[in-house]
Amino acid sequence: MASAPSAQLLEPLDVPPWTRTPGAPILTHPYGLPSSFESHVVRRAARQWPMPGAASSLTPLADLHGTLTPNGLVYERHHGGVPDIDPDAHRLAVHGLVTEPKLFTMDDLLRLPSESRIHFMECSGNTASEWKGPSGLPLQLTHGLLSCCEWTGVRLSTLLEAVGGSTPAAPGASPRWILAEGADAAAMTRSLPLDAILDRALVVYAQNGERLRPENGYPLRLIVPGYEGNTYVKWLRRLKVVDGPLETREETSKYTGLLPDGRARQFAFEMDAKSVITRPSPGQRLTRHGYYPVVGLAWSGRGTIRGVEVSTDGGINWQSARLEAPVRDRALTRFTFDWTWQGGPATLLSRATDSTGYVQPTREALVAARGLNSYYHYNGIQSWRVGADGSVANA
Amino acid sequence: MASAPSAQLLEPLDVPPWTRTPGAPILTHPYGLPSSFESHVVRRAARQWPMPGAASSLTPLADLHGTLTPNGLVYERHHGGVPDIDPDAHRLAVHGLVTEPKLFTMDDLLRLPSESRIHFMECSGNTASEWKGPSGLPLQLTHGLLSCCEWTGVRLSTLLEAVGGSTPAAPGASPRWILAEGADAAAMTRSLPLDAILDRALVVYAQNGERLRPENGYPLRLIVPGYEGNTYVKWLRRLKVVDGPLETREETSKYTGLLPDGRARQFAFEMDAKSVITRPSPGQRLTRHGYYPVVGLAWSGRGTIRGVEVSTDGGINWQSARLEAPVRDRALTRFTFDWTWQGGPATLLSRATDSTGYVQPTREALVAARGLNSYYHYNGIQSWRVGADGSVANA
Amino acid sequence: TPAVTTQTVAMPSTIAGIGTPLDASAIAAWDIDIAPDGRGLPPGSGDVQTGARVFAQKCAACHGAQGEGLIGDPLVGGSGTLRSTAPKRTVGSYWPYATTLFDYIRRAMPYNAPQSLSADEVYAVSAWILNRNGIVPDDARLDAHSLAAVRMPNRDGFVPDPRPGTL
Amino acid sequence: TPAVTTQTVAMPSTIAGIGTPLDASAIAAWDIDIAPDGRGLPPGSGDVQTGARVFAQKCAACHGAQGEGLIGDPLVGGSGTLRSTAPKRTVGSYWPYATTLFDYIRRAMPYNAPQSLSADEVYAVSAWILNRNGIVPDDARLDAHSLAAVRMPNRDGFVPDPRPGTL
Ligand code: HEC
Ligand code: HEC
Ligand SMILES: [Ca+2]
Ligand SMILES: [Ca+2]
Ligand SMILES: [Ca+2]
Ligand SMILES: [Ca+2]
Ligand SMILES: [Ca+2]
Ligand SMILES: [Ca+2]
Ligand SMILES: [Co+2]
Ligand SMILES: [Co+2]
Repeated sequence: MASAPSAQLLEPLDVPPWTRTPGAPILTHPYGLPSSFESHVVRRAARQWPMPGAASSLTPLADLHGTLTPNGLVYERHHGGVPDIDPDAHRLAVHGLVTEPKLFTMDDLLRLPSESRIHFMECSGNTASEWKGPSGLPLQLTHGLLSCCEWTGVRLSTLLEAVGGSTPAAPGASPRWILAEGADAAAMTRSLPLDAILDRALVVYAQNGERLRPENGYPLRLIVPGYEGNTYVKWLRRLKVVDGPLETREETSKYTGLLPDGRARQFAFEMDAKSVITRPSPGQRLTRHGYYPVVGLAWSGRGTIRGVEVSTDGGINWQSARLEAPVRDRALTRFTFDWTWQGGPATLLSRATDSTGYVQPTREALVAARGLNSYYHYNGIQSWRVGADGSVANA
Repeated sequence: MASAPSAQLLEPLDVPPWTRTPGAPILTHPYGLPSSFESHVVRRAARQWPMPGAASSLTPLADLHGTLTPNGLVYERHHGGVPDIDPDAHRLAVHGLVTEPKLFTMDDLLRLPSESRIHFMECSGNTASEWKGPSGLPLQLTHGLLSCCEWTGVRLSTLLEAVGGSTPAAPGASPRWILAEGADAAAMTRSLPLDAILDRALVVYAQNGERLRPENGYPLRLIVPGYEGNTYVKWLRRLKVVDGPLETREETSKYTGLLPDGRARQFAFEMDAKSVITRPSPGQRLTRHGYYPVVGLAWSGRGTIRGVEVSTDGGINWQSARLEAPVRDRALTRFTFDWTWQGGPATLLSRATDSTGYVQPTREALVAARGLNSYYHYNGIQSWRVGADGSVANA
Repeated sequence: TPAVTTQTVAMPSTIAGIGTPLDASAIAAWDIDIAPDGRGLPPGSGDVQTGARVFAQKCAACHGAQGEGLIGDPLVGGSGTLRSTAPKRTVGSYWPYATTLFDYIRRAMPYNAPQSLSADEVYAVSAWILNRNGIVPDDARLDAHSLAAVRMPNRDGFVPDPRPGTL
Repeated sequence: TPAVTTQTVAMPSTIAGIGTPLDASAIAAWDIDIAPDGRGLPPGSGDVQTGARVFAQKCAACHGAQGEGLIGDPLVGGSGTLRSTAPKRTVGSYWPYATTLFDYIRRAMPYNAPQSLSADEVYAVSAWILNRNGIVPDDARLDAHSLAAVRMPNRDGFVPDPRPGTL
């Protein structure tokens, strides 16, 4: 959005140097890489992490298009660094309250019936920067703990079937949970309600067509579509059916939402509907008056996106944006709103509604309900300020 | 498919070194890369090319999962090497028989309404190795001129609208064609029938969420879903509406199919329905008797895949495979057939039927219709031989 | 033309044969989770004094000499702050179960050498952290029984997710 | 709740303002396509003799001294082979239009320096290739008019795609 009008640059048209000389041969990169002109499109950290193995990096959403995130740009969140796992030595144990506990090699898992699904993944800490008001940060740092991929693997229910199913619970016993554990140096663990996720969760070995990347769980990862990203346990080595949550560190010390009365919400798994305008967004600049598409992303952990409205006057008037088909379950959905910039200041907002009828709330409503210290699950309407000079800011 | 049974390897389970030591920090790769254990999953060339800028490399289909091809593994076909184009200096001219000829910068194109669609792309030279019978080659080299991506860009019809549309044709005049030209050192050109592609073709700037890769046309490429890959003109600099095909070198000397009578089919754009088993495939090995999923890909340039049948006895008996949902228009579709390997020799075949009712033919039928020298558009049923030792061969 | 069979998953009964049966002894080294009622706690024990030595040696570099936090989280303090505008969530002020402390230290700490402590060391360092937070007395010695019996100050501080239906 | 508006493309009329109008002179350097009837051929001319010199200097290294092919395609020969089991497709035996030859050489050859030849050189080297294939006489000089008038031996050798409906 920032180059000079074309007319100044190249008229009459020249034959450029890259037409006059042969380019690079095939297999210059047997595994390809982006153009050097795209070197600014990389993951970034929001701050200097004191311990960079227990840290996160974010997806450059403002530079992405469509609905998928290339594997090289999928956000990172690690608690003990990225292990370099030999897939031939990796094992998945499925045990606990099951009929026949088993150990699976990667080859075993590849022999089980698989499926592929496109789903977003969002850290529940995403956009926590905005709880106390506009942070001034650009989109990558406010909303970049968000990615969307095609995941391929084995349904959790299939795996359970391969171990003969859960053992029958005593009448009146509490519903089963399942503990997922990673093989990383944090041996990451989360407890999940088994019945709620059995048909939806996948144990995946591939992402966007190829095997998982190391920083995204190679060789094996759990995904729980719609749930907070921390439950997508990476480097998965163990699934244990249990009779209640294990109250692990990640589900007590972290990933709980402190309320003003000092109590905290626990097991708040699902990601509520949310949306954000990706173009124009902070750091970009409008260069001429006239038509601009206002483009963004919307998603919900509870189903599909039913609609997105956009306001260009700070929330006084709202109009429907176009949603790009297909609108997928628990996946990023692109919206576009046709806008004519007259050259004055403007405040751009987007508001998503999902298939359950839930409407993305304002920051004020979230703060009224949860106070200022609940950190996780911030999904407030985001506003970008367009200046009369075409600059865009998170202000 | 080749490791030793897990029981020999790791029982009782040890805590592996990667759990006992912290892993790599975030942003070890700001733009991520596959695990070193996946270093065999790369593009490869089928032969030594005398001029490696006028050559092709192929997608490692046997190692892929789901329906998408990661950008780093999308097949390459170049005729003048891969240019390194500065997107700020790149222009698209749309001219010829249009009301208002125009030049577009990349910024201009990003302001036009966009859409994203998942489509396969296949070189019509794909699988030409099998015209004369089983080549002995592995899947990557027989079928690897095939990839499938989410493409984002501007519909051809939108671009034409931005130049005021085609000028009206005289009554009785022949239908319009459009010439697409690249900015590479081959200044690649193809003529395409305008009405047939107007609503389907996209001028794309992004692929799988990010900007196109240099070897796939950065910064701009035409895609014509369902048509042979050569028409997906890369490094697109010019679209010219014309009154008939230009009879360029690529549509006369190449991409024409020589028949036994010495005549040749021209403008055979559409890719017929085709399928192939990706697992097990040559070079892999079955290691135990029992259940194996027979997994593959099916696609058609004329619509969706309606069904895939699999035979394990060389074509005597056929049974329906499961298709994985969603089955997308002109996109790769995964199929799975549940097979129990008894340990004897077997011959595995797959046969696709598309939404037009077209059934993938045998090699014999293709040869009977077109002889042995038409080279392009080979879509015969492929067979893989499984030996009693579990080896798999293209024989 | 063939029949159309589009389904997301159909289960061949033969998958029952995939995977290797696993007995409890084979998985012992991995089976380290601990339930909030103490199930899974190993034999062994440790006291506050020993814990102080372990902590000084293996934890203080990252968490501070008194557990006040450095490049690792603060582990001590924050009592009474949860309702304030600057709440301080620590093991002492926030964590509902002592079993979580044992489990997490055993699996993930010290950060630079996870799963390197003996059960006795984990009991001891847990005892020291709880003592610094005023939860167990100076002469406490923790084992499977006594650690499971510790009642954490914020034990009743958690409520279920009220969504959907309310913000 | 908002109205549902799911459509693939809706066209704001304002897109008419996007892009810079382009006149024919501005695009001249790119507008190099040539129609099979000769439209687009530039002024200039070249004869077989001159073409032989250009070819020897700028083409033979890749296509062979006689155009027989090396690391570049053979450009000569193959006449009468199209019906055989070993057909040889060249400019002479296969290409339906001489305009294609001019267009392709001008845009893409020599491979190592595309778009470096003058129009006269392209006419000349085209004349030489056609002459070696027995299509134009030794004393031929080609220009926009005479090149467009060349009738290639395989001019009627192409048929439309009969698919779908037949293999
Ligand atoms: C090399 C640095 C380092 C050392 C040594 C270390 N820690 Fe930690 N500790 C960390 C980091 C970093 C975290 C946060 C990890 C994350 O982000 O998940 C942490 C987290 C913790 C937590 C969880 C805190 C919370 O509020 O969730 C506890 C408890 C803990 N450490 C105890 C210990 C003990 C006990 C030792 C010694 C036996 C120890 N640590 C040694 C760096 C260290
Ligand atoms: C450095 C090597 C090189 C040089 C020099 C070269 N060519 Fe080529 N030529 C090639 C290659 C390689 C191809 C095939 C390109 C492709 O794959 O698309 C080719 C293709 C051709 C073709 C198309 C052949 C066909 O059957 O489709 C013609 C005609 C041609 N060259 C003419 C020329 C002329 C005339 C010159 C000199 C003015 C020349 N070439 C110089 C390498 C060269
Ligand atoms: Ca291996
Ligand atoms: Ca998270
Ligand atoms: Ca730039
Ligand atoms: Ca092709
Ligand atoms: Ca246990
Ligand atoms: Ca012209
Ligand atoms: Co950019
Ligand atoms: Co592999």
